[in-house]
Amino acid sequence: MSETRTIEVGYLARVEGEGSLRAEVIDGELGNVEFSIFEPPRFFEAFLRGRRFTEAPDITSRICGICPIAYQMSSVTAMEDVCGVDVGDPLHELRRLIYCGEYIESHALHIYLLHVPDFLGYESGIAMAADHRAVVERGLRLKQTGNEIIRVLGGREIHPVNVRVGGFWRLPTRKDLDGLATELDRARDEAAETVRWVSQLNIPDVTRPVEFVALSDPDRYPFTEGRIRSSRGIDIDVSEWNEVFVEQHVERSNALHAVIRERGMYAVGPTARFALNHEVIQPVAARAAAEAGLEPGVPNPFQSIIVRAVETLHAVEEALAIIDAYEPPVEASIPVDPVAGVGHGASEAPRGLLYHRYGIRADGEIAEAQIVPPTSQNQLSIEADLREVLVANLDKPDAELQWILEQAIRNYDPCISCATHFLRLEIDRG
Amino acid sequence: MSTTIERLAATWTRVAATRRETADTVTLTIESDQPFRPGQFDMLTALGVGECPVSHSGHPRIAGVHEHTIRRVGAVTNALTAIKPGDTVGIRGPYGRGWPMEDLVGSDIVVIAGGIGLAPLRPVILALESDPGSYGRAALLVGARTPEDIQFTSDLDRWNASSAMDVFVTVDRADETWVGSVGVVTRLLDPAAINPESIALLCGPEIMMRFAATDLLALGLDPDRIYVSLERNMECGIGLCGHCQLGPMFVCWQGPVVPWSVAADLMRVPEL
Amino acid sequence: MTRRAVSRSSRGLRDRRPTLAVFKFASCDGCQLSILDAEDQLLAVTEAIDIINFPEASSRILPGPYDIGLVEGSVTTSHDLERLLEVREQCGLLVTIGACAMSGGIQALRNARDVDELAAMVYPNPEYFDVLEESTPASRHVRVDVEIPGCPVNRRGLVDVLGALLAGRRPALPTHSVCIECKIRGTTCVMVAKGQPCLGPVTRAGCGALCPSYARGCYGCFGPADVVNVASLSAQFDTEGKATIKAGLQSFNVGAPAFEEAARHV
Amino acid sequence: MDLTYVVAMGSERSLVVRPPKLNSLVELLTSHGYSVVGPILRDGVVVLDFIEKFDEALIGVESAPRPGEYRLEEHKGAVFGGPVGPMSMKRWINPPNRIAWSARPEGDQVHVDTPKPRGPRAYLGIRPCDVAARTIFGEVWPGHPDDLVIVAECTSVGETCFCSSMGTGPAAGEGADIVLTEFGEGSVLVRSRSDRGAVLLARMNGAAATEDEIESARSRVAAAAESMVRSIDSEAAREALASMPDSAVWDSVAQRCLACANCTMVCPTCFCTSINDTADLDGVVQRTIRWDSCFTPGFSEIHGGVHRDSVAARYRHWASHKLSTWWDQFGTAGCVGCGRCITWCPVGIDITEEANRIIKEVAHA
Ligand SMILES: Cc1cc2nc3c(=O)[nH]c(=O)nc-3n(C[C@H](O)[C@H](O)[C@H](O)COP(=O)(O)OP(=O)(O)OC[C@H]3O[C@@H](n4cnc5c(N)ncnc54)[C@H](O)[C@@H]3O)c2cc1C
Ligand code: SF4
Ligand code: SF4
Ligand code: SF4
Repeated sequence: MSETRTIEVGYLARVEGEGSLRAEVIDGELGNVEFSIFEPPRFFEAFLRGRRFTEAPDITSRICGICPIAYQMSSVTAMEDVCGVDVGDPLHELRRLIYCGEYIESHALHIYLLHVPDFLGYESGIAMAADHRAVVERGLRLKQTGNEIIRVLGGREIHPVNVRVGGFWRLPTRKDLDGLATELDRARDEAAETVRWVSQLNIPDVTRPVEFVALSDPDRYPFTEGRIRSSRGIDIDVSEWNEVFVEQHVERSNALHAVIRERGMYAVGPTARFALNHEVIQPVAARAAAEAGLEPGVPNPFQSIIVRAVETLHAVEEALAIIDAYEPPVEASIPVDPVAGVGHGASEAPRGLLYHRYGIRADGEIAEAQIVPPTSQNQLSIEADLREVLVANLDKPDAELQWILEQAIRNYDPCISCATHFLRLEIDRG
Repeated sequence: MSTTIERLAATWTRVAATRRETADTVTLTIESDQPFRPGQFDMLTALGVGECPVSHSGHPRIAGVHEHTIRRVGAVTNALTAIKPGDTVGIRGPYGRGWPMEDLVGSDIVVIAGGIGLAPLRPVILALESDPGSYGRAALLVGARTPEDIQFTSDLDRWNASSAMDVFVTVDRADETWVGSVGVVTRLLDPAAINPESIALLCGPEIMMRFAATDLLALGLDPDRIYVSLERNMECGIGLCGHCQLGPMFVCWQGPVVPWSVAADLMRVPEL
Repeated sequence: MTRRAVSRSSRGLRDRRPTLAVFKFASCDGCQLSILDAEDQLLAVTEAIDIINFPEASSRILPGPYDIGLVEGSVTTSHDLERLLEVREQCGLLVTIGACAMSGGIQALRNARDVDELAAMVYPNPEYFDVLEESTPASRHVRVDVEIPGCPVNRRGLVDVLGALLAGRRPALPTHSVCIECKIRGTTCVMVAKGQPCLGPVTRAGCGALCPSYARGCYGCFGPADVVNVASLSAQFDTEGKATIKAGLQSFNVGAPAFEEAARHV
Repeated sequence: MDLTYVVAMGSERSLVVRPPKLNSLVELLTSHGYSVVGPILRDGVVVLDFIEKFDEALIGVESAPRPGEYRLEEHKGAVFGGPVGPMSMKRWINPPNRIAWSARPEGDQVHVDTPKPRGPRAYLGIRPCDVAARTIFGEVWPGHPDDLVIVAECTSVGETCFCSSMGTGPAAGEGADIVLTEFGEGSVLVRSRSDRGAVLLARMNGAAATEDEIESARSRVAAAAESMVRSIDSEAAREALASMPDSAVWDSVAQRCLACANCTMVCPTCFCTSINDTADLDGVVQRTIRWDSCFTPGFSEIHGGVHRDSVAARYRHWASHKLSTWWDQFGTAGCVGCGRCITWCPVGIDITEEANRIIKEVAHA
């Protein structure tokens, strides 16, 4: 008679919403591992049809309150791509600046409040503050600095209002930017300290080779720039996304998940980005990475926390450099007239590649929309990691196993609440 | 000279005692030497909750303390009625025009109160009680929702026993124990046998005051000798905030007590 | 500064640290993220309130009852509905946070459309879904004690409501227009001075007149003000301007009855 | 027409300066301890703010207010930005949102802090209607006794202006210390109106004004008065509005009125405020006083109900207050004819038009 142990997590706080995990162990051998997303669908792509092309940044930002900038940036680049418009360097630099804000804010949140507590054995960053108040306060300050950039450039940290197709509604003043620079100067040390601090965590030694996919640019660490490349040779223009990748829909999940045609799973996110772009990261961040012993391309998902810290430092440096070199654009935005056609936009959300594709009519109405968020691209890779972790830890008691599985999911920071915990872990010993 | 904004500063003072009047009404005794006239109000602050106007309900000539009787209807009154002896409240005032105390001397007086409306009239009655010789005959007509909602019951018993006053009480809804009158307060005018030369003082819901004033006019009272106390939203009490305007009037400093000759036109216009 | 020391009164704050839980329904997570975005006040909040069920932030999840329950998101599945009824049972005060929970959110755009058709536009296998025809606010199903508007809620406003609930104060949630905040802030009226369509006059205050301060018209993310006279407002604009006004009404608060009705008069 | 124009008197000095000199006036004021509030150009609108020097961007442009619309237009010779922009001195006398006091618990004590009183201010380039408004507003919010007002008379008017009929402009009336008048190609006639003004003027350089120059300035102001297209018969309005609470005009305005409160926010005499107590989670209590409006539902709310619920009643209250009941309360009209409420109403509701309809209704009754 065979013995079945089912590991079931009924309510993963959420993965870009609500998700769950189910794993079967039959006679000590790992069977199926399913990481499902059951957040109810919100039909954004359908709602976008019939709206003005200029509405895309405001509407799509509501897909995710955690990385609205990414949605706004991917959508405006896609729309400008359809209409054949280039906003020019000064506006582009401001877009990079607001994106730096999102990196700092999002990574600081993930590192300090969500992920480190796993490594140190706390239930939350807030609980950690009881023993490590200064550390948590440092994290909150860092996060606040990132949010401050978004507030100044975007109006508010969640669903900012200042981003539009063609640029911005209002330009920041020199005084606004000087204020940010003061904050960023302080944040520099905090970000550097963060890299040192996370590199001393007890990082599990798990490696699982996976194909990394990210935007990649010869000159700059990418936000919206460059081509889509992979660690196994993909090198395509953003417009070719659908030729190389495909989205699949399975019953257990309300999210479509993406695979490389005929090849399958891949991973996006900080580790992928760093693997493909480490040569163009800010020198300070590169040095910090080296000191932390971080090697680009090492497929240990648990190292992602260090990469996030390195990227935070990079974003602080980059933001300072942008402010330093800032030449105000002539106008806050350039006019964009609708042109019938199809356009593509991709940007590197803190959690990885975010691809948008729109078809618009000559009158500016959106005819079709396709949005591929990072989490759905990582879904198979997360499952594979979980398998790996399970196999290596099957002998562990349930509580410990649950802990390490949650930690493995948080490596992807798929969205904050999903990255937090498993609500229920059921072990069915058959 | 204090700047305008400084006039909003409250004085912080101790609550000496509290007394529960009904299930939702409490009288606070507050340490204060500030003199006031019956019918005037103070702005009371519950720290961190807010401020609201509350009439004086105590004796105008007892030095060192104020009384304020508060019915719990919302956030601020909730906090004020929960206050314990020894706690502090913020207080500023007194504000507004009170009852025409000088004119009352030598006159017959009819006092008509609905619900918490008895609170601002209590200082008048306490003054009459202390000095019965100075006034004519007084009739006190009180309306309450139910017997449980009758305020100042021990006062009413005492006043009822006094020869200077006739006290009539009615309720909207009686219970088994109630043997008195049931119905609106204007029903009490008949038994009270009002002298048309009386001065009338009214306080209660606007609709009650309108009916009572109409009946009093029918009994032959002079509209200049019928006084009502108005209630409007008030946030400053000193004519800065504008909330209490009623047509041309600032209720906070031109009221709350006004003669019916002034109030009638204003109360007739809907949504003024 | 003039300083005066007086003896302290009972401050209304309860003796016991009240407990709080956060519940998520269909939403973007932005409103609950506002709690974590209150960086400078976060530790003060967690000291004043015991947050014992907040999956987005902590894996410590204690069972109810809770003194305060924050509900984010709209009801879109029958499972949501069951859960919301349970949540109501467990919470002393139920506070909704944001446009989704208050009016159904952007996903209420589906209320006027056929869900199966929408699903087919997005997913290859729409039959896998089990969703309700409409996206509805919490108040459609249960009693709600306080509704905080906004897509997303204003971070300071949210903390203020928590403070007000603790102190027994009336939360400052104005229902008047955004225009008042616009003038208080001293920003230029984009409608009068630039001819831009702006929903500020019919939208409820609370954001601090954010959009006009960034030189754009309000798009209504805080939902309807107490008076919504869209017929008069939209008469000021040409066809394109009217379309912008209508799009605003049919966005993040499309399910709010006053906006639903108003959109018919543009 | 008597413009209540006061010609420079013997004891007063009059000078003619050109805009660069205005900078030395600002410096002079600063050196006398005033913080200076004056017009500047921001986001395409003339607004008031603290200034350290005169904003030269104003030279040659003017506000062009129309019902529900404001644009900036080129205007040769203009120095102070033309007819009023959205802000008046009210913003500076009683700022829109400020702390009355804060209270902080410490142990078993509560410490109360009140804001430090501000120092004297000089208001520069203020239009005559606004100077009149300051006097009216001063009945409620007196401002600082040492504040100094430097008025700039109007030599061109906006479409929404009707100060002339309200007796508040375009010539400077009472309440100013120094009077400036634009004339010619950006020349400015400077005259003192008070002892303090005279003292300052004595420290200013500039050519003494000639009779011709004074006359030229006077005639420009007179011409401005003539060119005004809107008016209200203030006496008739006072009577009419008081007698017509049931007029159908109120309901017809309510069809268009958004109840957005812009009119009351921009009005230089509307003084209504709300007082609110809040406490943060550390227990620090603040009492704030903030601009409010009779167009909001909370304004007339008492526990359990709103007195003025309909938009018609809210508009009636406002217009009647401005033109009628203000007289009962303060002995003047509450309106100075600056026209802001017409300009900044997003749908251009016009108090002159509505008042005149009511006046006509009374006349025909
Ligand atoms: C002249 C006068 C005399 C009165 N005398 C008495 C009396 O003797 N006894 C009595 O019981 N009642 C009296 N009232 C009525 C009493 O003032 C109201 O019942 C009280 O204002 C209700 O306030 P609340 O906060 O409890 O109720 P709510 O319904 O919560 O609020 C009502 C009003 O209080 C104000 N308010 C609420 N919260 C705040 C805050 N945080 N900061 C500032 N303001 C706030 C607002 O203006 C609000 O519109 C009198 C009223 C007037 C005008
Ligand atoms: S910009 Fe919009 S919100 Fe601001 S005053 Fe104008 S119409 Fe109102
Ligand atoms: S101005 Fe309008 S759309 Fe903009 S943030 Fe405020 S409520 Fe939302
Ligand atoms: S009512 Fe209108 S015209 Fe009159 S002073 Fe106020 S804003 Fe100016």
